Amino acid sequence: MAQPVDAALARSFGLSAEEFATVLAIMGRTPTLAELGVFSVMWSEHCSYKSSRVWLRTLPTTAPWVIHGPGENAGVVAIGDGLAAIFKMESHNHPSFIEPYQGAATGVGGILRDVYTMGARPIANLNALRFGDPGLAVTRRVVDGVVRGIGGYGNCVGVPTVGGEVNFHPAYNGNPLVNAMTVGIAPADRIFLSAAAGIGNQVVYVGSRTGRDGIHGATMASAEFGADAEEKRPTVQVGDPFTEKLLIEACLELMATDAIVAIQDMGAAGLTSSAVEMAGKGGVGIELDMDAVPQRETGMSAYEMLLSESQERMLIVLRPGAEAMARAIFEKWELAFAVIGRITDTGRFVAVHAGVVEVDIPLDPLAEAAPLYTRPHLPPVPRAPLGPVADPLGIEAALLRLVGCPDLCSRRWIWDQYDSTVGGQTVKRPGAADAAIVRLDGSRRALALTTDCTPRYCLADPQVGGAQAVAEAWRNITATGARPLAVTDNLNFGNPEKPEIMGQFVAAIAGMGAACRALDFPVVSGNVSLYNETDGQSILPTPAIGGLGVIDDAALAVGIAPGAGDELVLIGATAGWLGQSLWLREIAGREDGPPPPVDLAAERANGDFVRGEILAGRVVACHDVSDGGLLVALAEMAMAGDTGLALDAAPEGMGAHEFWFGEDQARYVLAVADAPALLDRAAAAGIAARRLGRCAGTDLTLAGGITISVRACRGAHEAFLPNWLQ
Amino acid sequence: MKVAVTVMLKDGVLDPQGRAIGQALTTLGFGGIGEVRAGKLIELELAETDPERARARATEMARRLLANPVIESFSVHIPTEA
Amino acid sequence: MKVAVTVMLKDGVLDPQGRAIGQALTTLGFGGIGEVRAGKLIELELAETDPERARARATEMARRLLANPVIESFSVHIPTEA
Amino acid sequence: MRAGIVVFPGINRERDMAIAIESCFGQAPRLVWHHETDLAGLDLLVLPGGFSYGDYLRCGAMAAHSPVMGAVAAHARRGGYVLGVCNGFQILTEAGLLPGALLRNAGLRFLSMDCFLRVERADTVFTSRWAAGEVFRAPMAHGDGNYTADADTLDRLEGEGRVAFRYVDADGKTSAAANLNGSARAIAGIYSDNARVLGLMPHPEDLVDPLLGGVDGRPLFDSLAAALVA
Ligand SMILES: Nc1ncnc2c1ncn2[C@@H]1O[C@H](COP(=O)(O)OP(=O)(O)O)[C@@H](O)[C@H]1O
Ligand SMILES: [Mg+2]
Repeated sequence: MAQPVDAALARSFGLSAEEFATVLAIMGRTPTLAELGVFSVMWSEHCSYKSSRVWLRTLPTTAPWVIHGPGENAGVVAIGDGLAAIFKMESHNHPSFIEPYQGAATGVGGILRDVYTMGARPIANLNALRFGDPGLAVTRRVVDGVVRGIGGYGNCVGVPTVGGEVNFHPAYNGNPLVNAMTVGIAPADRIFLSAAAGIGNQVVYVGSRTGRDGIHGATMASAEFGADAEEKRPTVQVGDPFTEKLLIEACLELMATDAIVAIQDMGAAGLTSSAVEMAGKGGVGIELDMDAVPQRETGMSAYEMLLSESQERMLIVLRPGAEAMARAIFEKWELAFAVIGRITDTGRFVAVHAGVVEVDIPLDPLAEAAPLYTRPHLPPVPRAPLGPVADPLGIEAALLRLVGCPDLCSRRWIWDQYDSTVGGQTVKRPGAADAAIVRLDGSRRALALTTDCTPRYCLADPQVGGAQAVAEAWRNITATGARPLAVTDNLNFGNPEKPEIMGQFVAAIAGMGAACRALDFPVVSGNVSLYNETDGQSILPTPAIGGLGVIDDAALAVGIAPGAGDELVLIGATAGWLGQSLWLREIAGREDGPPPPVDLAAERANGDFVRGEILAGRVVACHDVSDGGLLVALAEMAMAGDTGLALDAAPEGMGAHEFWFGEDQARYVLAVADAPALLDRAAAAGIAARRLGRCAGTDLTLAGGITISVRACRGAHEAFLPNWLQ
Repeated sequence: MKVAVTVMLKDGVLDPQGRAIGQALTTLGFGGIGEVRAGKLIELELAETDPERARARATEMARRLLANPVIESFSVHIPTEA
Repeated sequence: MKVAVTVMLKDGVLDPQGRAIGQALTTLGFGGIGEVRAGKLIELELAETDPERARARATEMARRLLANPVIESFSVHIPTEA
Repeated sequence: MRAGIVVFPGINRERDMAIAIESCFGQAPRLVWHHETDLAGLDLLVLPGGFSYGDYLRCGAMAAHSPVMGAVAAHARRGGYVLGVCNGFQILTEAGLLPGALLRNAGLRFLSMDCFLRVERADTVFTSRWAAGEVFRAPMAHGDGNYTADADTLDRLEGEGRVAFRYVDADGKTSAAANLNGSARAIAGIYSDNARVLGLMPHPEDLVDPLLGGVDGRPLFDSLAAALVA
């Protein structure tokens, strides 16, 4: 027996009393169940960005090279040769905890669709992952499933997974983060948008059939579905990368014709959000015939079809007369193709099922009255200065422990499960350089891609942490020789209704915005994931940044591996900052103090200088200094180059542990043939620089007789993940 | 004794593999094929000799490891031949 | 009617998946586990209503597609429930 | 001389293969859709890597029944050249054009990394630009590359000189550690009895450009180009 549509049901759908009152005012009557479903998903945090929108607007989003900033399915930037890079990052956090394999797999599928729906062939995937305490069995299960899921989907669709990042922290125990990023390429003058147009034009559904996957759980609690509720329960979304691959090829084939007026993937909130967004953006109405929707299961209601999140589906508005040609393409690829509606001039979203009008909603009020909140926010409390910290362990033991700890150990076990070469354009694979380098087919030009965030900095000081995440992405691109162009972001936070959490969000955005402005690195797309909490315990604030840059000649890109005889030079100033460093956490056992300050002017100056050196062909290898500090960066270079390093003494005036393990920002280690010449040029440019030593032998040798074998480092570095997971 | 655990995707969960097999069979010229579902069969040789206890242990194994309760259901049986 | 095709690796073909499951079960504390073999179960809904003819068709499908005779053996049965 | 790359639904290394072929042959290959059956004019048929039919059921099983495969078999029967890489190798075994089968990797994980291969003979149309015993590097990217066949078949392959490549270490020696996917006798690739059909798991086509890490894979394509031009 159907439950009445009232404020109580609305509440179980996630709508507040005021929001439901607005629904009643818009409709002028009691909405149907399906209508309530439409309002609830369109006004959900996920679709409406009601808590974050006012703050997102403060981010810089423009630059001469930006073609489409936020507001489309993905961001679009010009990269030269008449080409555009299209990219975005998106989260699949909650599903990945419930079912790690499928959650991660469908996360990859979802972000791919956001990119190829704009006309791009996807050429690279990346990811940003945060897991809980490695001491817990559940963490191992989640890591194993997520890694298999990302590989299972990405490998099958044939898009190389070229980079990513991983952190571990107990704050993610009940709430891992799986953020997936896709980058695609399209001709800059053939970008496909989602705004519907052309009264009477056909609305076409393509891809997989619709099942009862992932329909909003709360709604299922209603008695609507009677005794067979168990059978009709919402189910976990299962990804079908084979169908996705066919859908990519079919869509790109259709996009090469002039058949498409508008196209939009069915992502969160499925058919509802794609239909509403396409019509809303085009300022038209849309009418759907739910009987025509290709269905996988029998007896589905309009409500279920409208809210289903079945994967691998797209909605297309076709130009008149294009149906037969479009149908032939999708049938060739053995995909469902159905005309399910048309564009109208009513400004309304209408859905008819079995002769009954199940939905009839005016679109303008649905969009304009969407809730928008400036939630109370408490400014974060600054951390007290750290003060002096004695070295309890010594340099050698600390280095071996650091390079083997979960946050710094080799990620080889992970990337060895990702196909990183398919496509035949991967110039720098995972581990080879600070950013992945993927060449453009038939061109010398290549993209540099990275994902970055240091959540422990963000917790200690969200504003500095937000700026640092952007700066590190920019630095990683710069360290290859590429020119950073733009970022996508994935803002993962806790419950925005808590003023402290909202305060973290506001501060992180302020930091990000400042860094993006200072570095000419605008935000062109992104995603917000809130309510990442379990039992009232929030995750660390995690504004993950996906960075994209371009290098005009891929042959000039450098990696992190130096060769025998190279000299090593540090660019950037070192104060020996131990606050929030990994050394402090792993060796001194403290998560304390403020994070290292981010000096955006120094970032810019140092980075521009380093890039100039690389593009002049004077740099053999380059690595930025981040987690773990200078000695960890050097050890990583030694391991990559399979060479020892003879290092000069640490400077007077600071502890050796401060010099070697401090995490001061804006620094790079360069391997060059001629260090004195580089130091001269740096001095002339007013850039802090310091000779570090040279590549020699098979060990790291430090002044004072400390010798650390590179082999031992590698042993420690490579051990953790395989030992833990095999 | 031998125990077999059958693990299938729950009803309503998309089974891309089953779907692809069904299509391939149809392409091969087999007609009249409705839904196809693909699952796993795990055969265990247990030291246990009492059928009821063997069944109970296999059920416990399925619950803890062999099946993923979020998307799969399972059943346990003792193969008649053996 | 419903027909089930069971596909197992032939005896003598190494089954790393079965072995890994056995090890994982032992690690979980289940004792007395001998050989474990992992196979596939494919359930087909056929328009055919005669059990013998359904069985014959499924056998043909297994021979042509569902099993690879180089490494696998198969058996066909009609589930009793259903 | 003309090469064709067969495109099955779900294949994803056809572009990599086309780039390698074009750069070594100086002529772009023809892309052959899996429904096509007229392969006239093609000297070399390539079955590329990927996940035909999603690797559902068994890798290569469904593609092996594609309409094009009858024509591929006829081409092979006529003594035509066929190269199957990764999923293409799996399809060739499923279609019975090469003996044996490819099981899940012994470690049960997808493996994406460079491996070293030893060229077992250098007198075939695929390997003339190598020396016998030479070692080269190639990326691999597969979940099911564990070659298996019964002992008689393996003995016969060895006896007839039909093992094309083996997994070895950088020094050319076989070892359990170098045999990453657990293949029988470290076999990475095999020939048909006339040595005109070759299947292998790793991807020489992804290593034909110094910028992408080396040219270790080029000799395969240069060998073919030389033979087919002649
Ligand atoms: N943190 C953010 N920063 C900038 N833009 C954002 C952010 N989050 C979302 N956006 C933009 O808002 C739009 C809607 O995002 P989303 O709902 O995630 O896209 P989709 O509907 O494709 O899933 C997109 O254009 C996206 O790029
Ligand atoms: Mg979208």
